[in-house]
Amino acid sequence: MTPPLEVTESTAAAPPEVTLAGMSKKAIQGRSLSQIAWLRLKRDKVAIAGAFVIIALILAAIAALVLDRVFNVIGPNDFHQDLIDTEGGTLAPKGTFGGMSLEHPLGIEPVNGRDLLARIFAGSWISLLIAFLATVLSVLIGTVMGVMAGFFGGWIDTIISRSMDVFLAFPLLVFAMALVGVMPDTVFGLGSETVRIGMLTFIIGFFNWPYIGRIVRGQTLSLREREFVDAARSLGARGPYILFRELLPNLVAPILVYATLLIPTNILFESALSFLGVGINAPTATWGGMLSEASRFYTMPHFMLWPGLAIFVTVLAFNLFGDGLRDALDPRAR
Amino acid sequence: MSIENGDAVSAQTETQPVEAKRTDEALLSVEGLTKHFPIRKGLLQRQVGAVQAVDGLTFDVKKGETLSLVGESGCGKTTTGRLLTRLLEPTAGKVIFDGKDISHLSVGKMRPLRRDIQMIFQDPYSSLNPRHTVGTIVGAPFKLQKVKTEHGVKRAVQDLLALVGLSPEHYNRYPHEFSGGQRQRIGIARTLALRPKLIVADEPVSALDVSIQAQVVNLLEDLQTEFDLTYVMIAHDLSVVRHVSDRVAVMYLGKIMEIADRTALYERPMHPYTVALLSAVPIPDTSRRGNRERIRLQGDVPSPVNPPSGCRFRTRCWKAQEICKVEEPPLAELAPGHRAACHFPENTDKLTIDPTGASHS
Amino acid sequence: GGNGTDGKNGGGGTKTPAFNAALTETFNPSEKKGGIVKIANAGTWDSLDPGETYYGYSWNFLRLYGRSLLMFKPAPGGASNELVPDLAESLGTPSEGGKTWTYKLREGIKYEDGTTVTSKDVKHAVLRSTDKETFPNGPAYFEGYLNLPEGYKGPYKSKGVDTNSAIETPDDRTIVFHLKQAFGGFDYFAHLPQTVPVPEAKDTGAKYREHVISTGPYKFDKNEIDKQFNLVRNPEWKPETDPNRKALPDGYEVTMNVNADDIDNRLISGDIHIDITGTGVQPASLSRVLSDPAIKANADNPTIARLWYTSINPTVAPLDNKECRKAVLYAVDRTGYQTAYGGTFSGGEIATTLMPSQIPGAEKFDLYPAGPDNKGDVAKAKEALTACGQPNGFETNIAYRSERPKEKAAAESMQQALARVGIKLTLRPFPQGDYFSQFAGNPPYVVANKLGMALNGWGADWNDGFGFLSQIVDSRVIRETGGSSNTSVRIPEVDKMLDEAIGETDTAKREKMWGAIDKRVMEEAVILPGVHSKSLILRGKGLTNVFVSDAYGMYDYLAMGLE
Amino acid sequence: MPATVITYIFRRLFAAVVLLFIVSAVTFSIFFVMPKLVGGTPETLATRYVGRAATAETVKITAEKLGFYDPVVVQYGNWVKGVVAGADFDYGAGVERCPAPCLGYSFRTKQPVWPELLDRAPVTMSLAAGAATLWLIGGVAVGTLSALRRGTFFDRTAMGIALAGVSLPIFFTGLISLSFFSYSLGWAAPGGAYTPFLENPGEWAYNLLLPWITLAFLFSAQYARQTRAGMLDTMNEDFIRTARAKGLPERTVVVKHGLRGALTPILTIFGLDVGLLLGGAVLTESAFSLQGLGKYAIEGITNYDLPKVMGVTMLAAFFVVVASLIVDLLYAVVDPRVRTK
Amino acid sequence: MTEFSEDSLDGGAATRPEPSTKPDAFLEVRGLRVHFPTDDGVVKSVDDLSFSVARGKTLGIVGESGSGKSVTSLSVMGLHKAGTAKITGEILLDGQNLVGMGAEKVRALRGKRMAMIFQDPLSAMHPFYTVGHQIIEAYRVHNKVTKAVARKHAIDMLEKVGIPNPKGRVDDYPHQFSGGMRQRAMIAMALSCDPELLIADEPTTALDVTVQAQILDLIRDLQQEFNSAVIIITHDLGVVAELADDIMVMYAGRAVEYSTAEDIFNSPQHPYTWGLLGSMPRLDRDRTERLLPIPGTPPSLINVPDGCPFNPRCAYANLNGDLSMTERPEFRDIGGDHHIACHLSAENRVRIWDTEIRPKL
Ligand SMILES: Nc1ncnc2c1ncn2[C@@H]1O[C@H](COP(=O)(O)OP(=O)(O)OP(=O)(O)O)[C@@H](O)[C@H]1O
Ligand SMILES: Nc1ncnc2c1ncn2[C@@H]1O[C@H](COP(=O)(O)OP(=O)(O)OP(=O)(O)O)[C@@H](O)[C@H]1O
Ligand SMILES: [Mg+2]
Ligand SMILES: [Mg+2]
Ligand code: NI
Repeated sequence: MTPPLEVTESTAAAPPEVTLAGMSKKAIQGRSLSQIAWLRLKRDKVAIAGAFVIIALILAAIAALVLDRVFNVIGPNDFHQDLIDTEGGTLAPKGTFGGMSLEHPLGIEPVNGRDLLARIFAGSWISLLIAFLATVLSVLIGTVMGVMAGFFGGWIDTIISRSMDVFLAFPLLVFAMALVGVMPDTVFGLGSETVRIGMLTFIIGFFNWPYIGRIVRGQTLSLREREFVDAARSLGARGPYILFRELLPNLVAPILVYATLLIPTNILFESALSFLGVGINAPTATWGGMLSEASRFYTMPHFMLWPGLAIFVTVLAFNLFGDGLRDALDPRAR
Repeated sequence: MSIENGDAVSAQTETQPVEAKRTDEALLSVEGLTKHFPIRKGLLQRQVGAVQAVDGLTFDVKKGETLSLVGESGCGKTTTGRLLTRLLEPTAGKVIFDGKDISHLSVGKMRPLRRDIQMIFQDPYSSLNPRHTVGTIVGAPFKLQKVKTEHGVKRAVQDLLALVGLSPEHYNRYPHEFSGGQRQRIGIARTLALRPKLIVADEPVSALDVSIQAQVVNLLEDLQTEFDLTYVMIAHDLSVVRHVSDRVAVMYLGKIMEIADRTALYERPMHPYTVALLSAVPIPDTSRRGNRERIRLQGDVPSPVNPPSGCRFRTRCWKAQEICKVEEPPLAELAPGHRAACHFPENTDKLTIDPTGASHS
Repeated sequence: GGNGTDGKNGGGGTKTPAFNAALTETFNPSEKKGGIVKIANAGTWDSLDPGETYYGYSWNFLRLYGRSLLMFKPAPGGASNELVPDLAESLGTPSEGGKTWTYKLREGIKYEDGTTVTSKDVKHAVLRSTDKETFPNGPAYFEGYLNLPEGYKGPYKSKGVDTNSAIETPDDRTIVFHLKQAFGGFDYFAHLPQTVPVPEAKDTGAKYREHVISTGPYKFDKNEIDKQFNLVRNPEWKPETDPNRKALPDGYEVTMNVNADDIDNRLISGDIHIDITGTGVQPASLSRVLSDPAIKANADNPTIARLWYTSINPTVAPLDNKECRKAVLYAVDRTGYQTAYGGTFSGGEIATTLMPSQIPGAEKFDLYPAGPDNKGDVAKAKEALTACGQPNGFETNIAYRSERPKEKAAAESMQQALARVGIKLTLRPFPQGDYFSQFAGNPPYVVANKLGMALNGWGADWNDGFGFLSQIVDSRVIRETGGSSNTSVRIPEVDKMLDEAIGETDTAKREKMWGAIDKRVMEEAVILPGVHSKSLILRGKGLTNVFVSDAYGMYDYLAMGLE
Repeated sequence: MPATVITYIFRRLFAAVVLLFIVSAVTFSIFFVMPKLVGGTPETLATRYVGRAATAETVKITAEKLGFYDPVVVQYGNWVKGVVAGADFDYGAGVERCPAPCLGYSFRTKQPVWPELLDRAPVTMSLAAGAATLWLIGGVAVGTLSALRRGTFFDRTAMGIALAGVSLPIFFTGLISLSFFSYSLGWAAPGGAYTPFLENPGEWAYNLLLPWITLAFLFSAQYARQTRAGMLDTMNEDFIRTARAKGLPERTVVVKHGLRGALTPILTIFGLDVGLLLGGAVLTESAFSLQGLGKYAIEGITNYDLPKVMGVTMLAAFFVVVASLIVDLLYAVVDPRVRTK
Repeated sequence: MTEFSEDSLDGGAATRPEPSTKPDAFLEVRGLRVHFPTDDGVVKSVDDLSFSVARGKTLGIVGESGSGKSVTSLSVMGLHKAGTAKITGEILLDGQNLVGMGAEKVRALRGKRMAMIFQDPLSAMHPFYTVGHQIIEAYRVHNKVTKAVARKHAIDMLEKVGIPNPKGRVDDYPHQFSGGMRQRAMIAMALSCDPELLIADEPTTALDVTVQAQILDLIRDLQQEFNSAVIIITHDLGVVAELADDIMVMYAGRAVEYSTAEDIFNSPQHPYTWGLLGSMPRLDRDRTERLLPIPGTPPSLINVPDGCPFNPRCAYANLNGDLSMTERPEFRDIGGDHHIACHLSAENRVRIWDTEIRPKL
């Protein structure tokens, strides 16, 4: 019998279709798509800068928690009313630029004189935590719904798609406000802050899922038509195998990208809710809440500048990173 | 070499009556196979029509032979392939594999049979999951069918890779690192893992360059010999089909127009459609330019949603007459082992005409 | 500025702008007629219907288009607390020891459509206001005190029911009120807008607010509810029937739902004349007003008969122990509290008693001195805590209305101050709509959720001990289903003292009794008084006859004219 | 053809009605079922709508009048009945007919909701229309230029600004710009200023200029990004190569062939955005104190004025539905493949 | 309408001069290099390519996928995006060098003097404009005529390319046309300004054989009518055999063999051409046992192998010592206007072709 091999060794070492500069082509065994994406991402300076800011933020948020609890630095809720102009009655910080000083680098709040820097830091973890958790929730619901709709099709698809329409037709913010207003404040003996965070997470996360759901559904629909799904079926694979082993790994990239881009949206959503007065309870600092308070003192713009900047930088960092990630995972998308 | 076996089978074909084979030798036997895709509309998803993708196919595939399905785009080749592998459930008709009617088997009942029927896909890019390593892809059949291998799955996969001409080191690589031809080999390795009896190959080489195409065609032939495989080969390139098949079925708009032994079909095509198809194939020979007798079909294939009445080919057939409109010609055996569905078949006088229009060299 | 050299003029007053120039005197007195006064409201009226409205500024303003039996005198400062006859010829004549009150209407008073006002219209107006299905928001004094037939549901539902047991109209100008029990202060009831006559034929129930039939010098022209309305002169109003109103401007233009900060800016720029709610400038404008002498010279800083306080709930352990409550009172930072509400100018004066000084009978005392700087007496608080058996402090919750930044700030301040003695407060905001009904004012909820404290505020309907105290210290107004303003005062002795005071017809004696009640409640340490409210209000450019009415705690809207 | 279009529209409208039903039911249950779960009773609900001096009796009759003793389903049924068939409102001295679509009467002001919505809608519409025009023009222009000059300084700067724009909360930009341009510099109208268009178009535009620009900045950032991405995709299409191969001038290629293709997906987003915005630009309206539908919704929520909230939610959902219907119809106009399928 | 040039009908294979100095060449490409600098390195898509086409003649370019066929044609049309491609060499269109010519000037030539049809007619036509509109547009850029005149012309063109009922179909959108009709419409659009050079880049790859035959006939007929120079790009040797006068075989961005069609099919001289011929099953010959594929896959254009780019896949590379591995073979004339780039000696080539290759085909 003739050996079925008409292939010489040169075929075996055929160059990968995706080649990268400076990479020896044979050096890496089995470079997966994610590894390639990572290599691409590493070269995207802006995205990496975004990632660094995000990491710094997370560290700062953790530091804020630890410092607040462990070390006795200026607390985010400590009053400094001695620095407030109470005699003149204006209740503005004494001194220029909102009471900026070495001790209070970003100045202090009017009325009670709380340190803005400390509050910005303290606010970071709430913002990030809620945004992260809400994103996780949206992604979970969105993925499950999207995959179900896309994979099963038929009436399941119809129902899920219609319910996504319903969600999209709701004036979300109004709805979220209404919900926050009527939701109980304490549940299962949990403290009000925990409940509040949970509730905000739920509301933000719950209302954002249709967006990711649509994307996942679309992706699933197109993946479902790929022949490798048929290949698996022709090998006798069951539904769950196809779903989890064949489809999901391919959905990870778009989901990841969308999640990174959803986080900034959720940060904005949380701050919007706080701004509208339905966020986390006082005195816990949140950026949106600080902005909302600052809006009452618009004559002292420095007061709204810092939380506004904090939101901006965070959101920007996530957006930059998300953009970079998308480009890295799907270089064609841009 | 490999082809003797096939020739032997086709030689048999010519000497034995069809009925006899159907009972004892057919590995796969298809009767009145039909698939209509419903077209639904509106809120209530009412069915307003159907794409008659495949309409009443009847044929047998004998053990060890290669049967090819050819036809223009949209004539239902892929659908047939998917029906045979039961990726689709037929609307009507029967698929009998190895004596067992699998037409309406449930997914669970079908699972053990999947070892015996495998499929090679057309698109080497979409048929491999980009997130899986070659090892995972080729190992999937073992996993899915819970097959124990002697030296472990990895070893088995590496053997398969070697078999299809890939290096066993490729085990941990991802599909995107391979060229189209190599991917197709990976797909073939996966197909072979369970040592199937029947392989349905849906345009296995259409997406490949000529040079690679030849490699894969040779590989498929070699494997057929080695493992005693039976192929149902779907293709539209008539030259390739002639090279690989023992018997050929020509499809048009969901129906078989003509089915015959390779030589018979290429040398004495009976159905006008087959004649036209053959004469449309460009020949890489400049000397034949101009002196080749061509039959040029006019227009396009009608929609399978409402195919023409009577003979489906009549709208483009130069021989069509009133009867073709009214009466559907049966797929009749006009010569031993040679069936055609035409009211006015060609080459019935057994005159040998070179379909390429040139004198025989 | 303005160079106001004319000095004093006519009724006394100044033309020189100065801080608090309109507090006790008329600023810029003038008799000049004409002009349109432009008014802005950051929110909306509760109702323009005299039978239902319950906002102070609305009562103040309503006198422009409606005449009740009596009214507060349009005069600067304390003089405004005097009730003077308006629709009636004189103050009420009590009989049966204060159980029956008789008023006689002036002659020649007509509606805007020219028909004459009769006592029947006043009766109808009062009766309709008791229909709480139609007018759920209005004051409920009349149905509480009038001797109405059992099950009476107002003139719409109980048509044809004989109501003479409550109100009699022996002739077209006489109206006699019959009470269930003696009530010495009935004249205060008679001043309520609910006695502004409503012609039965023109009464459209809940829709009457869209077009109130005027008896005053102005009538409605265009009225878009919650958006804007205009008042124009009412030709049927005759100055000779009305000694109290000058009716100087030609009309009023009122816009609602204007951004509050914007109102301040427009007031300063002269775009509008009056911020009608009279609650003072926004925090953002505070520094601008106080640091710019020119602007400050056009501002007044009146005290309002309102107390911002914190209820300390004796139903929630360990605050059921008086010593623990005392600890709270000692520990609180009063300046901080004051600052939270807006500081000395726009917040108010630090309160140590319930009743503000405007209320006759109010006494000044301080049972829980907070140290020299008013920042709390930590030592005393700790002492009290020890006495209470909680030397290391305790944990409890404090409720406030989430929509109110000042209450939030006060709660935060309390949290900081009490932390000094180990009392750990958790802030619990609640939506104001349900604040009393479901949360802070709902006793079972308070207990179940350990709402040890709740921020609260109270302003009297009118400056009198009854008006101020009855709703916040009477334990009998507490409903187990929630909804009352009193959330913490449950002292049987106080209830008794209240009953005695109400029955007392001797004004001087009565006023003394209110003071005693105040003290008794403070002794129990169930209320932590915060501030007696003040507001920093701006005089619009070009207004004449501007003065603060103590009765309303804001500018009097009746006397103003335009230059 | 028109017949199928009409049936299509009817089908869509029917779907829209179903959708609106669901939206209303959910909103309704949020206001009635949720409070009950937290322990609310008809009386506590009613306490929201009575004055501070209300007696228990008053609370009871109010609860009765507002129908809080009925099961939620009945209450919802009544509401739906009102919308479909109109309702009667007892205003004490008589009964008034509230014709369909009767979205009920405000619990608080006793005013019918529908006319109030009609009254508020122009503000929001003005806001949306102006901002949408600005952002569509600005965003698409910048996006297109960026795509054509991919990688240049202009592209980088524009996309940088766009990314910044996407990352800025509207209430922040709104407040800052208000504080700066209006209060400090006095160039723009103060918050809350609104003049109806018909009254004085100049003033209308002047008053809305700042909200328009702020809102448009946020959106145009997004649209610039979308347009750029779309343009880059489209300019890689085969048909662009064909257009060039025909020798068309580059401008024609870009505008007629490129933009035309790239803008279709933008249409979808645009429709949804405008639809959502028409239902009330909650944040913008509250940052600029505009008395539009968004503010109305907030008022409704803070006052627990359910009919208001229901009304505005319905209207908002309606706008979204109509916008998406219009987008779909427009699609058929723009894309012949949809039309002639 | 049709321009006849005096040199249209002569110029047989025998008297063919150097490709780079052909006097009657309408298009002459000399030393064309198209390089794409990318993140991964410079893609040398076309490297030192020279060819020419005369009016009335057809040049076929064949080669595997990625060999630089399309890049070449796009360079001629000036369709590479400014900045992305580095183009050097000369492209002489009727004597004018297009390389380095102003973009606007090239644009004016595009569509008018040279036109192109593409592989996938569906995606190559704008989905939002009617077929007529797109033809009218093409006509009106270069001809100052009214819309009505242009429309008339469009209908004429559609008629000429064999669209039935052109008056009715002119207002249809591309998606309403079948694949074959779309390609006809594309051709109509390309020919609307009587271009002197027509480049057809895989015009039939997406089509069925029957339709392909129609289109090839159409191109041939139209060329005769318009007397234009035609370049037909394909990887199907059959297609070029039908149409081309000359054939250039490309490999890895270079020409490896260039001669008349007859020579290419009858006495091919380059191992790669042999490989292509051997890979193809042919209908006009007896069925072979086995195809003779080229082993391996085409090289990456970033790292083109040293020496002869084909050496890793060439069975005869070792016949010259390591010459094939080290030295790039020159593209030279081996007589009879037959050019190849190969180190094999003449006798070796003849021997191998005659003894090893030809008998197996
Ligand atoms: N899932 C489906 N739903 C509806 N119609 C379908 C479906 N699958 C195939 N068809 C239709 O059935 C007909 C036959 O399709 P099929 O894919 O079998 O053709 P084919 O011969 O394989 O064509 P090609 O050569 O293009 O692959 C076509 O008209 C196709 O549009
Ligand atoms: N814009 C570009 N940037 C980088 N590389 C390119 C670009 N365009 C083409 N190439 C590369 O140039 C090489 C030649 O491509 P070309 O499209 O000419 O091949 P082809 O011969 O037409 O192949 P096919 O038969 O598949 O159409 C390919 O490797 C391709 O990847
Ligand atoms: Mg197929
Ligand atoms: Mg190509
Ligand atoms: Ni063999």
